[in-house]
Amino acid sequence: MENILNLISEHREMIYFVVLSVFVGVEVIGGVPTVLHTPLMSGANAIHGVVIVGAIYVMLNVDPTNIAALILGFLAVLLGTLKCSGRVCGN
Amino acid sequence: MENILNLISEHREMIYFVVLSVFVGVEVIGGVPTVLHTPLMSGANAIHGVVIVGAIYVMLNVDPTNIAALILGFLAVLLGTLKCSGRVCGN
Amino acid sequence: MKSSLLEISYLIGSVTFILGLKMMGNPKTARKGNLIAAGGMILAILGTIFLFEKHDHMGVVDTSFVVPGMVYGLIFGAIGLGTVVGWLTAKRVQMTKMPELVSMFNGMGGACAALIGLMEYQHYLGETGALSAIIAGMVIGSVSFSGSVIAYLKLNGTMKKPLRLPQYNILNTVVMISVVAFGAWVVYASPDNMTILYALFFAALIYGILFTIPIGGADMPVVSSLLNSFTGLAAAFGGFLYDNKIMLTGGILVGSAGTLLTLIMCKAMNRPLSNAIFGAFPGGGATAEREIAGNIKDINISDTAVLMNYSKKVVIVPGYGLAVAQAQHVIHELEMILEERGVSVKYAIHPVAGRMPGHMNVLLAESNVSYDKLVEMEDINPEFSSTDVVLVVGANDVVNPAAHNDPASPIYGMPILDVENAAHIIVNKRSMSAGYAGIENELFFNPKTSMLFGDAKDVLAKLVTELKSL
Amino acid sequence: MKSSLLEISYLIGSVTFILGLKMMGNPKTARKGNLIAAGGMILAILGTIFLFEKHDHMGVVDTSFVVPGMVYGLIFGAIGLGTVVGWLTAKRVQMTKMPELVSMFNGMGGACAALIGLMEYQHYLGETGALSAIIAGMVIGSVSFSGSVIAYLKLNGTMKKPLRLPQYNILNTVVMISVVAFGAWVVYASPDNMTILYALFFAALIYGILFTIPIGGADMPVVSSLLNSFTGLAAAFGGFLYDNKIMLTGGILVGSAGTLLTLIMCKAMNRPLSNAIFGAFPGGGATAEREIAGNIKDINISDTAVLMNYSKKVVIVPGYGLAVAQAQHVIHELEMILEERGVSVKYAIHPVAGRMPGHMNVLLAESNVSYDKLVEMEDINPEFSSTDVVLVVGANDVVNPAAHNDPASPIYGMPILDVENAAHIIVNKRSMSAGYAGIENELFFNPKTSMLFGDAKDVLAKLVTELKSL
Ligand SMILES: NC(=O)c1ccc[n+]([C@@H]2O[C@H](COP(=O)([O-])OP(=O)(O)OC[C@H]3O[C@@H](n4cnc5c(N)ncnc54)[C@H](OP(=O)(O)O)[C@@H]3O)[C@@H](O)[C@H]2O)c1
Ligand SMILES: NC(=O)c1ccc[n+]([C@@H]2O[C@H](COP(=O)([O-])OP(=O)(O)OC[C@H]3O[C@@H](n4cnc5c(N)ncnc54)[C@H](OP(=O)(O)O)[C@@H]3O)[C@@H](O)[C@H]2O)c1
Repeated sequence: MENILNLISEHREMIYFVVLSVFVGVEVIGGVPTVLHTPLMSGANAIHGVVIVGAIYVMLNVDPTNIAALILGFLAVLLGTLKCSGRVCGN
Repeated sequence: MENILNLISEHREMIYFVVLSVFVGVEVIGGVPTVLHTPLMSGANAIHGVVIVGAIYVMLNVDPTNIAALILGFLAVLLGTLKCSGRVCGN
Repeated sequence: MKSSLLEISYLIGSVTFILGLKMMGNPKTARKGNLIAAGGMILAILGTIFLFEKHDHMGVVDTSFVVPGMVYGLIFGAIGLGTVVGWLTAKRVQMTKMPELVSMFNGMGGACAALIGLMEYQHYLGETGALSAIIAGMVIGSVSFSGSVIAYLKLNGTMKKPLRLPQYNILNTVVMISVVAFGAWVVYASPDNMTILYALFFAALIYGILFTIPIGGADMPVVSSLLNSFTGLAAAFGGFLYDNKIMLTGGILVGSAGTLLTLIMCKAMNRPLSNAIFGAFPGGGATAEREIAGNIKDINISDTAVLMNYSKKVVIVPGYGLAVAQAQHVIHELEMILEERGVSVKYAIHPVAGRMPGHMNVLLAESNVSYDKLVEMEDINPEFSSTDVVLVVGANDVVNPAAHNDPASPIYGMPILDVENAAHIIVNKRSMSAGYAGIENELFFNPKTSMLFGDAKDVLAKLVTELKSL
Repeated sequence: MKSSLLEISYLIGSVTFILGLKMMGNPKTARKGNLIAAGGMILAILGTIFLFEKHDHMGVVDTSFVVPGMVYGLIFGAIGLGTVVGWLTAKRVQMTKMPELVSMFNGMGGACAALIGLMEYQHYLGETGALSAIIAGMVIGSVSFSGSVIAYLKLNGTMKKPLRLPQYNILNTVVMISVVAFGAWVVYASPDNMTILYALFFAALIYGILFTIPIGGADMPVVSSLLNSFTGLAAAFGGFLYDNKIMLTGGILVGSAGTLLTLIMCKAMNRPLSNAIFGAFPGGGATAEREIAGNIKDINISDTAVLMNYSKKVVIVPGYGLAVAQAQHVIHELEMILEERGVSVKYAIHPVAGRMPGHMNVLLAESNVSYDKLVEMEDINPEFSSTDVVLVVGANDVVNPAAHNDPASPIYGMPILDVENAAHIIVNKRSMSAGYAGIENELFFNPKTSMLFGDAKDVLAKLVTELKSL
């Protein structure tokens, strides 16, 4: 019990951050008329691709002698970009 | 320039916090039909009184030999409560 | 352990604030939302009192620190006293005085923030960041306090006319600059000079007065709302200072929502915020654009009572005059008597009736008129043709047919309530003078219209007495 | 310095995401909102590449660390390749194939998250918190990847029928439990056992397949949207791991907004989420409730062309069949030809036409039909009486008069498009079979109605050719 409490208060910044972001996400969508939801989500291309930032970050930290990691990282960045660009251009 | 940059990145948690809260506040109000805005704000009694938490906090930290501070603190808590309770009951 | 619990209570409190605010946006859930937010508030207050732990500068709990019982006594005393006084005031005061009361209570919040600033100042000497937060909170709190006092006096009627001080703009600018100057001086140059601190405090109070004094009564709601969001901001600065998350969320929520609201109100009134704060009314000087030919017809109280008593359907059109006369309670009484007699009564709510969005809704809700009886413009307009009597109480522009007929009129194109379609129209106002837009109203010259002159509250009260005796 | 700049670029990026998402909610600002969000994204990517600084465990910058040029080369290579391939694919592929493409690209995002998890795992051995975040991101990414591949195959038509595996529920539960078990095992018991990690990866992939395989084509949008918000969640876990704020905001925004959206879609379809995911169609087995007396009348392409060519006003009613046939482009062509000939053409958009809210809006917007031509139900209904020809394309329930006339009908009470008021009604569908609600449609037996049988795309294409030759 005490463990959990401490965990919560240690990560409180993060928890507030998550709670507030969830509210923002829900409120932004909630205010939009129903018929526009689908265009909205299919339009949120760029935001969907945010995982690419993580892929790049991992790539920058990679051990350059580890070929397997390099290949995986390359693939990750490639796939992330594909997702982003394919959707942005495609729309 | 560098000072400002450092200040920003030092307080980034706080800045995100403020930015997200502002969005939440604006979005929550923004979604409400105009005619209900006045009832809404005159109804937000409890939230308006949040300053009382600060007054209590100050009071708890006060030096108990400092009579002036004690009186000011007493007044602060009193006024804060007045604001809160007057509005909640009054509505 | 304790401080973890405190953090969690703050987290819960913050979430209740957001949820509560959201629920207040819908009349059905408003009461529940208010309760939820109040619950969160109480949780946060109790948490602050009972889970308090003093931390030293390294964040380690200072176990040797014990809050003296006397301090607890003072806190509980203040809370108890504040609750009782607040409750009694709110209950004893006429409901019709609520606006000024709310404004007074707002002022209390501001004063509270200012006092916190004064007390805490000395403990943070040397920490420029913290000092800035304290000073900002104190200044905003003081402005909000003195401004609210003036707002109170104005809403109260003690201070009647918007006061135009000579050289107002210069005076205003000078005070504003001195607030900023004193503030910067005290933070950056001589933090230990208490004289400057008091000077700053004083200048901020003056600024609050100057800020509010030239504003007309009709614009007061905007100013109240603005001062309200100021108090929120002051609380947020406090939250910043103590790293207190609930003051931050609560303060920012109130601050940002209130600011948005103020802007929306100004927009609904069709004037920029700066104009509402610095300027006079745009329509103030306007005069009637065209002469209206025709005669007006008077009606007396007893004829009105008879007419209404024997109708099937009455629609009441409330307007700004109803609010001025604070006649919302007696109109509810009238409605109940008529309903008892089998007359169907509805209220026709024009979106801009009164002086702020939702003005009529708030007003009538205050006197417990049921929410279903308030019908919005689009829904009531088709019903006028089947209405026997329309009773227009202190409304003018919102029933002015010039909006349909006269392309030269300043209100041309505004949707109005089509009361002309009813069988009888009774208009209550004090004189033939114009409304907000400053133009004449052809409706009053309509053969179907009868004028019932007098102050809305008086007239309606007499009408109620008359009806009871029928 | 560098990392301050990076933080600021992330802050700006996060704000653009929120603003962009907000603007996308309005058709007028949607394109701009997308550009703003994309701008923030590019800023964040460039910031990550050029402002990177390695920090050691105490947060001190490790100045000796230089990213080898080869790594930069690989990153730029991957970005370049990805952009070109993504762009080409999106351009070359028929617009009508967008849904499956979007789903494919979603899968890429999931795969990306899964790969990050696989790569990072070994660097965080021993840190239980970080490992949990990695594993959660990896599992969600994998489910989203394999699920999206199945969704792609279904939307694509390769996998036609919803597949009902024997003992599906048991299988599903077993796989779900093993995912959780492997996950817990790998994090808490033997973090250095790579075999279990791969087993987990594999189980998650299988779960994604199982999750998607029984879902019918019409429910695919819901699943796509759900998988989409999964990818968002995976990104958010990454943000948690690296304390990377933009991944957190972006991921949570997409995750929370997407989840809400999924729920709204399910509600609009009148089925709980669990039902869309596990169940069959509610209306699937329904049959016509009453026999409809009367004859149907055929019409051929050339008569239709002549009729439309010489009308003044044509209203097109698009429905699910239009989407199935992917006929949104040719209908736009038809519209343009008619407009050239001086015929006024509008689209009547029923709120639940198609299989998800806004289905018709998205579809027609895709083929660049102007937004003003799309008229909502309430606004178009009064116009049918002045319409010469209504062309119903693959719509059925939304024009079924039983909603007005037959209290026994399952759709009784639903507002419909009152096409019966038009002078001529032409209905295009492939056969006489029923629509989503599984009921017969009296409209087809109306003397004013003519049936134009055939696949929407074929028929419309022929109609266009015919019209051109007139
Ligand atoms: N709701 C909003 O958001 C908003 C905001 C800003 C401005 N406005 C503007 O305000 C106007 C609202 O129209 P409205 O019809 O409600 O008000 P109005 O046009 O201003 O008319 C109010 C009438 O009430 C009468 N009156 C004043 N005190 C009275 C009393 N004690 N007893 C009886 N009658 C009294 C006045 O006539 P006598 O002096 O002859 O009694 C006046 O003609 C519109 O022009 C609107 O654009 C609205
Ligand atoms: N929009 C939403 O939010 C939503 C969500 C869930 C459910 N729904 C439900 O979906 C229905 C929507 O009504 P609707 O009128 O759009 O669709 P519908 O009632 O399902 O009718 C679609 C018609 O299109 C025809 N069709 C199918 N493929 C075709 C093709 N290739 N070419 C030409 N015609 C084709 C079918 O007849 P043939 O087989 O004879 O060609 C079918 O009768 C409503 O019942 C609604 O409640 C809507």
